Amino acid sequence: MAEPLEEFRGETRAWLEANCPPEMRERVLEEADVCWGGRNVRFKNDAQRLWLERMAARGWTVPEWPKEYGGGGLSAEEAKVLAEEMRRIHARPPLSSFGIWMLGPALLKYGNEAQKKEHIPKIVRGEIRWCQGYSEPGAGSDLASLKTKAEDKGDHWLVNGSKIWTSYADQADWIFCLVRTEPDASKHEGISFLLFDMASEGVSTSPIKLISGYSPFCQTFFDNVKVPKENLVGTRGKGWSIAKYLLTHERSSIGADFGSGGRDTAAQIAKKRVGTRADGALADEGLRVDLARHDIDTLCFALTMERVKDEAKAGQDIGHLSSMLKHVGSELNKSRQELLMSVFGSDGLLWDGEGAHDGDMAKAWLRSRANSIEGGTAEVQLGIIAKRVLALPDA
Amino acid sequence: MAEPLEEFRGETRAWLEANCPPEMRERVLEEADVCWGGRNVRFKNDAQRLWLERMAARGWTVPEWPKEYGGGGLSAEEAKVLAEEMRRIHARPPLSSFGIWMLGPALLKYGNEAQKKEHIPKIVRGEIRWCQGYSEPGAGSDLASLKTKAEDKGDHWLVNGSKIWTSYADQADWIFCLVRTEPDASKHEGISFLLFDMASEGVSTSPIKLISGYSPFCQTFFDNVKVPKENLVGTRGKGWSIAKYLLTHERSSIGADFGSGGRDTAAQIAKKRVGTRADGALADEGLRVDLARHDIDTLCFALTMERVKDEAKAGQDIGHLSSMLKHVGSELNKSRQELLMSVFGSDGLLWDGEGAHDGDMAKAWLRSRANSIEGGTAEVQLGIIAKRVLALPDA
Amino acid sequence: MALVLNDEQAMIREAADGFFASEAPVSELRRLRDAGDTTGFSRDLWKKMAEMGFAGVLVPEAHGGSGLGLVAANLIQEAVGRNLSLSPFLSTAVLGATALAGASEDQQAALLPKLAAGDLLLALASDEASRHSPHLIRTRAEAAGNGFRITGAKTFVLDGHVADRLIVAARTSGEDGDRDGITLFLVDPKSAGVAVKRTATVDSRNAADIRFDGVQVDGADVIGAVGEGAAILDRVLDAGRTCLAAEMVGVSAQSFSMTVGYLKEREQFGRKIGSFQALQHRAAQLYCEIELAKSATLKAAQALDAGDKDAPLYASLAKAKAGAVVRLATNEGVQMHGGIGMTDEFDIGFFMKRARAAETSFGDLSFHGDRLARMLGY
Amino acid sequence: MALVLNDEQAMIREAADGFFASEAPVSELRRLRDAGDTTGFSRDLWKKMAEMGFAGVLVPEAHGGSGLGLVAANLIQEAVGRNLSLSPFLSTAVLGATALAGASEDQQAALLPKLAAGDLLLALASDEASRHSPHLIRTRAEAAGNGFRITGAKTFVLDGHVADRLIVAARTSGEDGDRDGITLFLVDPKSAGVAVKRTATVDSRNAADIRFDGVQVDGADVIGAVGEGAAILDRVLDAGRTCLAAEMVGVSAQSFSMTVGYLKEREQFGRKIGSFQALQHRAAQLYCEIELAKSATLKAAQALDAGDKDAPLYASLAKAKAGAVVRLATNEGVQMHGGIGMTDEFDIGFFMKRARAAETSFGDLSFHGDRLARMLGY
Repeated sequence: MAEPLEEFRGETRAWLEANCPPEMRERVLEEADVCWGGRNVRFKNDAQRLWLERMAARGWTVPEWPKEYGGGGLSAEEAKVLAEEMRRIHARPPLSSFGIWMLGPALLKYGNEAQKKEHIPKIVRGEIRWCQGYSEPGAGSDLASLKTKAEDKGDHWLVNGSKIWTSYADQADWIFCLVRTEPDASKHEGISFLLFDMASEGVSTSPIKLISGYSPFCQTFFDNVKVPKENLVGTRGKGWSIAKYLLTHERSSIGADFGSGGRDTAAQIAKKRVGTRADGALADEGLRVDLARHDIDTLCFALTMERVKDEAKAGQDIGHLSSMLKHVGSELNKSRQELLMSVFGSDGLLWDGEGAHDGDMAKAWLRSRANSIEGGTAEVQLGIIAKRVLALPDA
Repeated sequence: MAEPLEEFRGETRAWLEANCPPEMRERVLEEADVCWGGRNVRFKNDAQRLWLERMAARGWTVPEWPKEYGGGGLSAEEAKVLAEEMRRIHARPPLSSFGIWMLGPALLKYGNEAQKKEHIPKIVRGEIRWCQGYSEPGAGSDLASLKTKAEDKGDHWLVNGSKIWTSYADQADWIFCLVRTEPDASKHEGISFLLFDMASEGVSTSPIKLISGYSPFCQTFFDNVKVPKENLVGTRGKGWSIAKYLLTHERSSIGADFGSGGRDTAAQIAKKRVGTRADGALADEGLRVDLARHDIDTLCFALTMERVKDEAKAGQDIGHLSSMLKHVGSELNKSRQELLMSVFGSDGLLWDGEGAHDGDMAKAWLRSRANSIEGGTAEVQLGIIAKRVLALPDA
Repeated sequence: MALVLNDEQAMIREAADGFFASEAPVSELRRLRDAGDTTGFSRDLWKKMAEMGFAGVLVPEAHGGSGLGLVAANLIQEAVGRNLSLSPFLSTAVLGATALAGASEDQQAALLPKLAAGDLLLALASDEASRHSPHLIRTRAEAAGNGFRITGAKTFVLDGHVADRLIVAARTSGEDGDRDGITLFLVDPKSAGVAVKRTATVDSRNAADIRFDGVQVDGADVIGAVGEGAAILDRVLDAGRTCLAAEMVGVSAQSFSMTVGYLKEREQFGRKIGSFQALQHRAAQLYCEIELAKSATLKAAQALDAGDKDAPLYASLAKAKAGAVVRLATNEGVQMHGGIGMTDEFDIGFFMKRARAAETSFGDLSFHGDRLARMLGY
Repeated sequence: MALVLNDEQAMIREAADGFFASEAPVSELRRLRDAGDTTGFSRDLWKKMAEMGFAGVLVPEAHGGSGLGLVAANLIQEAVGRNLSLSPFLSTAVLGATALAGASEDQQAALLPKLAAGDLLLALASDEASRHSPHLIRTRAEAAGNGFRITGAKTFVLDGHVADRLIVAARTSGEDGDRDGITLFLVDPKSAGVAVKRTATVDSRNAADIRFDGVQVDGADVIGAVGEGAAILDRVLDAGRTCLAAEMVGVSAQSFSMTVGYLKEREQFGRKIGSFQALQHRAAQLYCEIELAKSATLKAAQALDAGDKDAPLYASLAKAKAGAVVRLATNEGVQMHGGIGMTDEFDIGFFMKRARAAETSFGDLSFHGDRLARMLGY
């Protein structure tokens, strides 16, 4: 059984060696190093473009998606081999995309054939950049209290309302969006899942400035936006189940980000900056103890990610674990950034000016504080675990 | 203004020097070193008896209680001087008693003249040992759900029911007890505060064995116990306010116990047992960091106790702080015992047999786990802070 | 290797769960304790465990064992944790058998079949300080006659009061804390000069303080090479730590399950207490922690079975994490049970007692945090 | 001494609260930041603070100050914390004035009246590493001419970019980490060989990296005795730590109050979120923590004012505890505000930024935990 896999590994290794440009094997250092695709894509360099084209041609931007829609059609084992081989040469992901992480899986599960044929190949090739329209001003964790409405006008939907926390909405081409199509239905009913072009008349965006100084999110306004009837995914009024499915997906992938290696651990960075005692131990005792305890949790989390993946491969149900992964992953990344701020001391406080690297350290720290808010707050995750996994009673 | 106080200090010091037996200046090592008084008091030695008699004669078992009921009649400043002078020579408290800690303050506030005259002098002299009948089986934190009832039989109350967690009920002479006198009233109404003799017909007790192996608590049963009508304290049906007053009192005094010095800190004990490195620092790094963080909280708590006392003296309202003191004090004592178990390592696990000191260390650790349950659980204290102090809304 | 159980392991798990739940549940621990038992377990149970193949789980089939490895031993120990079952499994089947894996063919042939049959109890006499410090060996073995003469004192020797053979770590050269110069010996506790004093522990188990006063042993009683015992000792300890981690996962999972059960059933203020959000969030947090400990424990056992060079790292990881988790799980268990959690009548206190003993044995969070940091290079 | 404010102190508290709330609220910090200000505060405000007697709070009345002491300085700094007010209070009124308390009568007469009048800004140039290590002084001052020549580099010199005089810790003898051999100098930043580079920090304040390249100073510019500067430096740092603790208490209390206010007002799932028990318990916990930090901070200031030998212990206690508390308070503040807490539009983020900067300055929990343990003898 191992043999065909080893053959695949050999081929993959050779192909990657031949096709992954050297520039794409270097660490991601700045935002421009990440390729998000889209109509207005601006590649940082030729290598980035080439790498996307080559990988997309094989469907390896989405290794496990079906071949008929442009995916790689790999088995889970093969996908793992590909990931391993990419890690081996430090190859960057060719494409980052909410289309890949979120919309794609939903379309594959809930979309009709026409929708899949229309949208998935463009996601695979990075031709359309998607954003997500879930949260609304004032709704917060109570996602289902959304008010944006889509009225049935016979030949089209008329969308009015506003979304918030739409990541990169100002740079996105299309949006997948939760709207209320049945205003009289109960809270979780009457929600539908709609796709539309951000270039449609009546769509406008306004970036939100965060405490980190970045503006990755927007508030997005819909003023009499006309959306073709066929752009509704799944059953009208049943969009909440798609949303839930996607949230679970988002949770695991957020967790996955934090679990992934490749970057220096906080302890490794500390050792370089703080130095060691004669016996090789980190010079700062309190920091060393805190780092060790953080590493214990980090290693346990990485092993848990591995275990969950292996359980999934072994056919076990892992749905109940997604909130746990999201929660623990978020807390660990926050704790990592807090520790790094301690390691850097006053250098970590620098905000701009020479030697401040634009306040990278402080900004990463501030950014991390959102980990336990976005994609379902820590409180929401703990509530899901308590109620759905532990079956604790409602009040 | 300082002068009369210094005069008082001089007299007190001289009197203590002359009257506190040398045996009563040694550290309390075992239960028999604590004098609880009562009808069946068995003094460990003559010194213990003498010390109680001499202190009681001056009313100094309860320094601040009014002289007319046998108390010491001291001002708060004088009482502080007395406490300081007793601490100076390591004098033991002459008497430990729920009468002093709990019933006395309630009687002084809510009792009628006859009740004060009857009961307080006996508390002062340690002639009657009291126990507290609050909790009931199954009630737990929901204290007011008590079911023990006292029926009005014209010339007496007829008490039926059961109490649990009555400390030393099997050794107590009298009980102060919450009973339901108005069965049809709402939950917090219809409760009365009753005193009766544990020797009354129909009273029986059964000790509860704890995980520490000790049995300081009993379950207490009342089977048609006849109680004289005049033994009801305060207004019939309004016993809940007395209970609340007493619980607040209990909370502060539980906090106070943990804040008091006199015993070695966990770090001092660790230094003796674990030893130090060449630079004088504790040999175990993780333990040292944990001990330092524990000491930070312990010192902050001791200073907070001091601040609260000083605020009270300065006439500020400190009622809102009692739950905080109870909660923090309980958690700190638990953390101290956890740390000591770590310091002692495998020696801390010994349970009985030679060198095990009857498992003192493990038993003290197990005992400490109750700190956040008795006298109102941690959850109850946090709830009180949230609702009464922070005024957060009800669900 | 995939971090999941294979089919064989899944079967062992099921067998162990069923066995201990029916043969050695918490009520059996209570019964032995209340009877004033001084052995620390039932010898009948141990025979049954031998028949199940549990005693010989780490003994090669060639020597009469089932040779299933540490993952299997972990599953057995996890079931032990869930039921607080008393047996010499850790001292004999794990520590003893792992030590004998480094022994000569003759020694193995003489001892392993008996061990697997449940007829030989072993105990590891290595710790000399109350806080675990594995290479702090002051007990000396000096060349004498055709062997050695051992003098020194050991503490907290698990099941040392009933062992048929002691595995003694003594120093044949070097200074107190050195890794080099430690030698392992098989010692008959009935030898002249051995004084065994039983000590009872909070978790109703037994250990021993053992003095060696010029105890004569033969050259043939050395396990492995003279002066190189630390390599074997470290492996024995890492196996023990991993199995203790598995046991702590079992203790955590069971006390968590009892606590969640109680939250669903107990009413206060007119509601199930499990509906109170603060308790819900704490329970959910604990759930996450237990999942983390599970992963580390399985990985450590797999790594030790595979002879992975990082196995010591994973053993420390598992012991550190499971220790922290079991403390949280049992403390929260008692706290959420409230007053009745403090009574001897309820079982939850037994779990807390065992949790502390397991956490303390072979290094606590401080010890393993330090060891892990060193192995990670800081 | 009673751990309560006396009447005079209570009045100062009220005055400070009123002053900063009206003259330098958070909106003023936002305004300065958005205007791209590079001074780090408003000079007008500083003049007003001088008129209020705040600038000279630690300057003796004989030199034109109010001489109210550190308890009073703490109350001012706590109000600063509640309002995130920008001013050179810490650098000049606390660190500068405390350093000058160890200066000669001539130095004091020349500088203190100007300081109290708000006409002289000072900055302490002592730290050389990004993690606080007060006696790690590599900057050398070598005898030259009728004075010294200073060479070295300092980092994170608060308000160093605008100071009229720098207080520089340099080594006149001894090794890098020695306590002995440190000497304090008054240096005019306009002197030849001084290079000041402004650095902006996350909390919209400013510090400087300062290089000294053979800077010539006069013997009369030494503060205190040559080689014995550490005693003064330690006192200056402890005063700074205590005032930072007070500021962090202010930051904690204000962000807690904003958060509790938000909990009472914000609705989700058809309820005020403050009615959710998990949030209630976390808020109650935070309330307890803030009370603990308050007590330690007041005690530290009293002890420093009284010249208590345990004052350094209490300074470390207050800095350590307030640092831990302000981190918790601001993190919980942002978390409980949810998404809007992450936006620049809301104030809570400003509190979190200042919290981290204050926690980092002059030693964090790790530094002070270690220092406290040493002072307690372990």
